[in-house]
Amino acid sequence: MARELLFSRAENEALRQEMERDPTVILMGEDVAGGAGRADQGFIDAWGGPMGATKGLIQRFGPERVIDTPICEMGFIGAAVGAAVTGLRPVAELMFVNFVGVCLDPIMNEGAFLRYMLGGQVSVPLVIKTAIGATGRAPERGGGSAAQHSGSMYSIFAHVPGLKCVAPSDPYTAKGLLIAAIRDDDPVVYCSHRQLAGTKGEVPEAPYTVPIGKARTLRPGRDVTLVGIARMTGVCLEAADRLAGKGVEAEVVDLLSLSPLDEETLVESVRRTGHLVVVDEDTPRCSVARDVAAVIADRAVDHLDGPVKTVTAPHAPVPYSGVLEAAYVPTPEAVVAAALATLRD
Amino acid sequence: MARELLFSRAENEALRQEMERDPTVILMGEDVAGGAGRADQGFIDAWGGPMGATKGLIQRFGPERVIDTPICEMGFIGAAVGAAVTGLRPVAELMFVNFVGVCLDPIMNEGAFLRYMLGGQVSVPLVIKTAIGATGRAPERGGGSAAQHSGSMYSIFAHVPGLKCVAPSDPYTAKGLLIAAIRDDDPVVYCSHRQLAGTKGEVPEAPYTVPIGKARTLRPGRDVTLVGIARMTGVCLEAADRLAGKGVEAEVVDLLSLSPLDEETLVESVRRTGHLVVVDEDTPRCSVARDVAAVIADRAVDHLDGPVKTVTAPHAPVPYSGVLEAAYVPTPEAVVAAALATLRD
Amino acid sequence: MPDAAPEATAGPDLLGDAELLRRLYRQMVLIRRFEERVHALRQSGALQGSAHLYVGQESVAVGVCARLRWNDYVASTHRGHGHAIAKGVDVARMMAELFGRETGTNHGKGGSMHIADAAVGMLGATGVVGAGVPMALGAALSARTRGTDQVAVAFFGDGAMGQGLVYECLNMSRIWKLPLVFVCENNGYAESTPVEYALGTKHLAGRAEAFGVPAATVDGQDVFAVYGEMGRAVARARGGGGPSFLECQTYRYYGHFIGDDPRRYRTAEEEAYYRARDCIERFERAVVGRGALAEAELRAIDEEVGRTIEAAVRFAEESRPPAPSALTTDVYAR
Amino acid sequence: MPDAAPEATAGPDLLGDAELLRRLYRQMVLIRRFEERVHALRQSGALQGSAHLYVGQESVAVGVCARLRWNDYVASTHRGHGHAIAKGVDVARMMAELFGRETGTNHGKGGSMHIADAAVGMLGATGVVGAGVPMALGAALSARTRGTDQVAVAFFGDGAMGQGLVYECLNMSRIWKLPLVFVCENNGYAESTPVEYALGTKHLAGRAEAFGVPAATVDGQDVFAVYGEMGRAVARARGGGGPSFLECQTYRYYGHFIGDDPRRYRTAEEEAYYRARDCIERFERAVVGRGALAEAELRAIDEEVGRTIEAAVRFAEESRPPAPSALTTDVYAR
Ligand SMILES: Cc1ncc(C[n+]2csc(CCOP(=O)(O)OP(=O)(O)O)c2C)c(N)n1
Ligand SMILES: Cc1ncc(C[n+]2csc(CCOP(=O)(O)OP(=O)(O)O)c2C)c(N)n1
Ligand SMILES: [Mg+2]
Ligand SMILES: [Mg+2]
Repeated sequence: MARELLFSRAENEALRQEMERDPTVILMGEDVAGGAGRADQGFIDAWGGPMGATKGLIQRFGPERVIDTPICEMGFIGAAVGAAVTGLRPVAELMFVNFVGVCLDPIMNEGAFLRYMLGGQVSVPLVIKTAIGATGRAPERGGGSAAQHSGSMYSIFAHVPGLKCVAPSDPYTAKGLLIAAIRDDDPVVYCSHRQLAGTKGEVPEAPYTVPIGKARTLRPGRDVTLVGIARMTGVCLEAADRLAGKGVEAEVVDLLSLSPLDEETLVESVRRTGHLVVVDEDTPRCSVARDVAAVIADRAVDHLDGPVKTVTAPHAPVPYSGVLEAAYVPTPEAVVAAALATLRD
Repeated sequence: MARELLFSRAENEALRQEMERDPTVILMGEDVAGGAGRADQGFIDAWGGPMGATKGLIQRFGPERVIDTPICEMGFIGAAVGAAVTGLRPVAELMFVNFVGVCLDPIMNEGAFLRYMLGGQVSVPLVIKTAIGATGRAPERGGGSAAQHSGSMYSIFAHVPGLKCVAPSDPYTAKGLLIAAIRDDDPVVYCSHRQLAGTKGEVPEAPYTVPIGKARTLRPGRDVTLVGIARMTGVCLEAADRLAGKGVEAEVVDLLSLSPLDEETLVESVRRTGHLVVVDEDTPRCSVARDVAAVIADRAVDHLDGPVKTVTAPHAPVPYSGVLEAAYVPTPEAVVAAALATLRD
Repeated sequence: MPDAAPEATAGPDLLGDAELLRRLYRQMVLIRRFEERVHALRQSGALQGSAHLYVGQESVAVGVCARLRWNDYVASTHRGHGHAIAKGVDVARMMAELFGRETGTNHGKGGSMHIADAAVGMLGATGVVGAGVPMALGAALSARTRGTDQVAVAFFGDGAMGQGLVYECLNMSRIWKLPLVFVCENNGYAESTPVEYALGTKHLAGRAEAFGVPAATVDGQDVFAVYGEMGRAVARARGGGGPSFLECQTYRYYGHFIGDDPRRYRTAEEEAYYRARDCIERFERAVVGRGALAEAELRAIDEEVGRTIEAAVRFAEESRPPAPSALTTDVYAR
Repeated sequence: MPDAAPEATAGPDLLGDAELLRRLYRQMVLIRRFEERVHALRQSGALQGSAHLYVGQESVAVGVCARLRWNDYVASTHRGHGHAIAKGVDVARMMAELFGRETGTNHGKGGSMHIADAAVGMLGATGVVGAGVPMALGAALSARTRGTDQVAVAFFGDGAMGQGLVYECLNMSRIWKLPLVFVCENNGYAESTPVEYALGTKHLAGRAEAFGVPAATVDGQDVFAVYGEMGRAVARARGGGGPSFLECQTYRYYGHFIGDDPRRYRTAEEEAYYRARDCIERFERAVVGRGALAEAELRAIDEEVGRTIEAAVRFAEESRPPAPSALTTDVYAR
């Protein structure tokens, strides 16, 4: 039987294998190892990064390549850009995507624009690894992590030319996209959904890449195309099951690459199904969901047999209360309802 | 005859009138007055802000209300948020919109989210006034301001719940929207296109507001809806003239409010014309242009008689070279071509 | 390391103010019992949600806020329960907030990391390290512009001293001479990262001084020391003398968040050292030992606090969650 | 104020190195003539585009870069022409860049504010104040990780010392002991804002010291003083001794950008004071006066530089603008 791994262990394996393969790959971030400077007291690797995804790497690669940083995202991501243009391939950990608020400048104005501004003189092989998404905790017993620790916000990265952005949906794509991101010569934001960290799936042991820029069709269907991002892909699959019970054959496309966008796969699918629902945990305005919808409204309008629907979070910050948080995130029911609405006539 | 004012003087008048009306309005930013701390040497108001839009205000309102700041956007915009929740109505000047890279956090995680996170306890009556857009300098004799000083990027603001975002297209809307932004109890990003600063137009002397959340139809037409943002509204008007020469009646909608979006005006127009072109100087992915297109693809799909077109900058940073910059920004010709493409059958 | 814990530093003037002593004690105990109850609720699974406990640091919040008026401002951190309680936020509404209930301080929308109560000047905790500091600075600027004599306090940790934002604020506070007190709670760690690694030193006050902001370092486990130094800082601020910086050396007893095991990065000896200096015990020894308050008075306070906390839990448990419609209210004022 | 300008500080060792003296002189003059030519082109309308002139500060760039190897790294600012020329970037390609031509250093895509030449370690100017500093820090980290003995230099202005980012970098550079030299060009102004207003002081070195970074203040209009202090800093960096901070007190003769009139915020007396200390004139007095170089040698250099600049302008003018297709190339590597 094929080997199963946790999502966060798949990420860990990707990092370990790439760091073995390529001595220029380094890792930087807050508590990516932990207990820093206390090795002599037996404290090493005390933390191991968010979700433990970087656990064990410092023992293997040492503190010169697994670098605990002070809390200064603007500074250390700026430094990662500088390192990337001078021969390293840094992976910088941004603990939660909301913290892009304190480091958009090095990601955008330098990381993403540098190659263009310099007329192609340099590449910026940098990975920003970050956590996205709501917590999904038990509704009645408190809440989640609230507005500053639960955002998705990848539309900001997709908006920025020069950046790439990927969002895996299972352990297999986690490992493959993270390796692809590290090998890529451009800056890539790798978005890891916190609720996927504890999910399991088949993961080949040997290194492999999942290509950046390609969506993946997980389930064929001829009535409606459901497009999912990260954890929303699972929501789409569940919605597809339910739709099947109503006699509707839904095709499920796992977007994976938010930038560049795989327009061909999307257009081709909607040309066949004539109906589209894009499901996105991010807020709606200027979202990836609406971006996909607009591409279809341009390129496949003649094949559309109903309104293009997006199912997203509301235009609101993420609430703390578990009850509200549960209502915030798109559900299979909402996707089913949207799918039926596109098929309404 | 009605009074004409320069765009930047209209902004100046809006600031002056609101500061007169309401003693809690203050102004903060780098060189909003200039020559700070040298009043005794006769140096006061040496600079007067970008485009001189804040010139003269310090003489009238003093350095306690017209505050030159050190270069620390994250700090002083964060401070503006703190001031806004404790009884002031700050207008913070962000010299160029690209510098959102160094201050997204106070704008988004605090400014925009605070009211929600706090369960409605506070309001954040804050204006961020910023310059957008390419320079439009003479193509063959050098260039413009390049990638870090010429962006539009308002899609980032439109994406963020809790923020509002407006973009005037002429001196009249500049004054009216700036006053509306100052009086608004929510944080508003006011985007001032640098190429509009020197344009003239009729501006009533008495204070007035242009409502946030409303688009404005500048020219009626029944064949195709052209939606413009900021300087692109003028481009749409020019395109409409040219289309008229080809027998096509274009309706021109000036978006004005990027968030909230006036969906009704847009939907209503496209239901009549059946064709839509959205013109946006920002880069295309997750842009306001595609956002508008997606809304139409959801809400007016049955009335669409052709593909929904967006005319935007390419997915590239803004180039320096005047030749390239001229090719970067949408032109009337490109809008005409897009309009004809939506009408193609 | 196990040298004898020093006595708390109450002078005769303070020891004579029984009212103040009772207030300081009650608030420290209230914070501790609140936190311990939250910890227990989390361990039992009755409560979920991100939370960072303040236990061990109570004397900082209490010593600082005891110098403030109700309408002075406080901006807090992810570890904000202590600041909120010391500033006078109602613990029942705080507990309800942790339970995500409609009756919570933030109506369930903010949770532990954002507890605020504008009515008592608690501007809110913030989950972005350092982000509360400019908020307090803005409040100080606002007070000055509006012509009040309100003072603002920014609480932040040693970890926040890695963020450039804090230095931007030191600079602005100084050139504008704002009524602002920077309170740096140096508990030695940012998550698992020791301060001497992250900042190359254990002593942070010198950095503030380099920006021209008068700075002092105090034993943060001694509520009298904090109260004393904060008195000078507040007097300076209210008198137009500008900002101050207070480095409070302290310790958190629990992990970074509930669930984190601090033994992965801290020695048992170090913990023992700080626990031997426990702010509540030292207070009690100083005050009872020197006859300023009777032990029975303290026990009576303990009991009252116990009842208050239990009532808070009941209030929270019995409160309703927010209505579904709350999901999209409060995004905008209008 | 009009006290006598002090002599430049060349010691006998330097005065004996004619080769070095010629190089220092040529680079200072090359920067000045380049800039003056750009100014004239802008005034005549032949050239457009954002540009910030470096005239007056030449001795800083030249004194700093004279201590660097070709593969050491420099990160620059919006006022970057001087840094680029001193690091060895070809002035013809620079001029072509200002003209937005295909043959420019950045193929016309970057312009004045982003001039870079990776082949000589010029990582590029950056238009976001302060943003070059972490870039240099990253280059220093990269050098160390790759096991080379390369050194990195971050140039930045007094205004950048308002940005917290600079302090984040001071902190990281120190805890990681990186081969990095911070070069703060304190020209007294950020746009029209005087440094003593924005930072509450004219003396910036103390802030670096508070972060544990050895700091020195030098007369930035004395190329020998800069060269001397930079020698110590580079030796420390290359020898594994970690970062240094160099505050160079200097002055820009023109406005903030071309078109800005500095008399709106600076006195004529102040300008006269600094012009009396002009770095090129002081150099010439020291070197010719003490017989280290003959005046004729300097005039010959002047002439060669004049020809070089004219050739650069011709090269730029005769070059083609980028092909339209260049609009969307170089966005991604692949
Ligand atoms: C900008 C940002 N980066 C990282 C984090 C994650 N984080 C939360 S608390 C913390 C450590 C803070 O340490 P310190 O300031 O010393 O406060 P303490 O937890 O010790 O009270 C970190 C890294 C964050 N919340 N915000
Ligand atoms: C983040 C940011 N804020 C504002 C600006 C606008 N700006 C460009 S240069 C400058 C002044 C910089 O002063 P200083 O660092 O002293 O350098 P100098 O111009 O004196 O060489 C400012 C405010 C900018 N480029 N980036
Ligand atoms: Mg700490
Ligand atoms: Mg300067």
